[in-house]
Amino acid sequence: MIKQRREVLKTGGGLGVLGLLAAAGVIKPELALAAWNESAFKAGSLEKTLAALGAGKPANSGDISINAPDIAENGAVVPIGVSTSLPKVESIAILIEKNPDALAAIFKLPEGTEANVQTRCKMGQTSNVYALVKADGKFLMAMKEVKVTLGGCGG
Amino acid sequence: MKHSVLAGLLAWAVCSGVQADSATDEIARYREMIADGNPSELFALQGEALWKQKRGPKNASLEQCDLGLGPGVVKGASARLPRYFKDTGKVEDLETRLMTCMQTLQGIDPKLVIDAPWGKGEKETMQALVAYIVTESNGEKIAIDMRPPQMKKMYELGKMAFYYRGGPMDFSCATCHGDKDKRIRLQDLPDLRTQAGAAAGWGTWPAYRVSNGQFWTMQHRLSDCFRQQRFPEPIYGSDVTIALSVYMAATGNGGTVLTPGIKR
Amino acid sequence: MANPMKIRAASKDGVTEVKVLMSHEMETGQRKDSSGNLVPAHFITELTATWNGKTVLEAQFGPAVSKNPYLAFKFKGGAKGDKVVVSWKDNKGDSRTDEAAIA
Amino acid sequence: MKKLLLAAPLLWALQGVALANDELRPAFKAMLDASFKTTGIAAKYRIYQLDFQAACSQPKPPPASVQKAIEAAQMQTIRYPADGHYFGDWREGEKIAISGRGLTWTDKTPTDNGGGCYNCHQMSHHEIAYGTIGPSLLNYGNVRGRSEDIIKYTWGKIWNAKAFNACSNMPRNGDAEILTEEQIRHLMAYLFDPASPVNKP
Repeated sequence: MIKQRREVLKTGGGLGVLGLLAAAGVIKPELALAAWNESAFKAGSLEKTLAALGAGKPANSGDISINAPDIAENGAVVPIGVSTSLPKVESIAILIEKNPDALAAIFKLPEGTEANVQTRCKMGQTSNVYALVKADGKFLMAMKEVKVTLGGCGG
Repeated sequence: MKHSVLAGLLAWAVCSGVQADSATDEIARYREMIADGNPSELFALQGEALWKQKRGPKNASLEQCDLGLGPGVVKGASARLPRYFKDTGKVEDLETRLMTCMQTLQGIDPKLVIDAPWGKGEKETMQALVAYIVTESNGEKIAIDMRPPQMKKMYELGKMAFYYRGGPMDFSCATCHGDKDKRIRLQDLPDLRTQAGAAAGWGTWPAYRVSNGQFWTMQHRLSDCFRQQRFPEPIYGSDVTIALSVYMAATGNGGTVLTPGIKR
Repeated sequence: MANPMKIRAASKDGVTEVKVLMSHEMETGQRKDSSGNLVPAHFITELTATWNGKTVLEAQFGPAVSKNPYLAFKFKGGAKGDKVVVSWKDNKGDSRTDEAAIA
Repeated sequence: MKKLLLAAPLLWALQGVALANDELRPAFKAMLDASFKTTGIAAKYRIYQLDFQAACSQPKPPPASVQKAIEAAQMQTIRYPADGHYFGDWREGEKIAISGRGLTWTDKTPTDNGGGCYNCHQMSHHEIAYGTIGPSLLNYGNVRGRSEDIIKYTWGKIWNAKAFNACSNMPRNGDAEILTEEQIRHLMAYLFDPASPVNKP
């Protein structure tokens, strides 16, 4: 199923026109964000997702913090919070490297909304979690590993 | 040589000890992080609407249901259940009492609840009602009235069931819940023989389970214990489930009700 | 029809904190049911939150957001009694809007 | 003398428990009969006890003499590998140790039950999600050595733990047909193989 979709992705079929344009860098990702960003949510790997978001290879930033546990008791619900002291934050995205599709959620923050969001995500296995922040037109990133453990009894 | 082996052993013993502790601490942190924003609230919201909604052949609401503190009193009711009810002549837990009310007030056949799969049909109704009612006892003390002889008998039967070993794995409830400071995988096991342990166990169920996104009533919790114990399936609301509930709740008497809980 | 959300909004020192719980399966489309058939994907894709009509958050979710999603965020402003409205829609076109007064 | 004085009330207490239980026993049996049903492979007869299960169903373990008799009887059930091969593949053993599945009413007919070892035991240097109901088995082969005696003992313990401790919490993996001989060989390799993560950090 996933493999099949990846094949489709390679050949370029199955992507919305908007997504294609965004992936090709023809239009700004912000425009694609107006509707559900299918190309980014279905991009697969971390690298491809970053490309689909128009983020390229973002630099690491010590000003972004990821509030997540080192160990999650269950991968079905992993609390993940992202906050940053960077000025002019436009958006925050949460990416989980080892999930079939890395992108979990994107938040667009209007002026006046604090750069501090929390949600809960599914993680299939122990993985690096990335917070991608767009601030003042620039993409920056932070990373944290979250271990996922198996539960008691039959699991 | 011998010394180095011993030193090595000590080193791993210390290391693994530290590792286990930090893992336990991190799990505690995880639980703290998910405690705020318990999706049980979503079920409670539905339950409150269902409590007030006219349903069943008699087209009546449950607002006149007597959960033990008089008709319509929900606040604090589940902290005092199970209890002996004179009108039915039975010891009932929250769910069997609700079945009684659904039958008498609304005309809903208990079989519709008993036979429904978990989370479906009238069991879905039940789980929402339970979420609502147990939320209304949050912060109260567990206060089981053990004066009626029927309660004393149920307690003794529950205690016998607690220690009863059987099935292909020879397990009893006590196999996992009959010793202090044990855990299964990374989950702490409450020692249900003690007041503190029983209060911690009984007082935090029913709960939302993050592993499957379901709200589990106490009947569901007990049924799954028996499943993992490799026992046959207990019938919904059957006496063995009531007896075990009385044993646990009475042992935990005086502890704080923290329902609805949120669990792995 | 989708079940209601639980929204809490509280203002303190000129900042309003909003916490939202949504009732949704958030099915990934990769899980098999007991008879081995793939359960079709069903998840919230977009969410908008407004305060007195002004957008305070826009979010897009993938299926990796947990079942019965939780969301918390903060914005500057907001007085007791002001209305916070949250709307979501999912990939099947279902939607839900609920509101809460700031406490 | 002191011992006798102490023993007397203890005996009464025990009798008291036994009495209360005996009076309630018919009611208890009726309750179990009315409370359980067959679902899937978990047939209702599973609520009926074997003798040793009954003897180990009290808050306190039975007297030493009873325990000794149980252990002797259970020892007779242990089947050692006919071909003398005690070890399989530790990689397979790890999978069995991790899996806690099998024999519940939601499981199908068993051929690949889990051993559920991690529910109760620490084993590998790398798995942090282990239970503590049983003792840690970390470094098992290194610590216990690999003599014939310890190999046979370990096989027997996995096959039927009740042969060594009448009221042990550990299931009778071989005797109750939870695991196959082949699976037990894999678990043995997991415990003893120097390359297994149980022994190799």
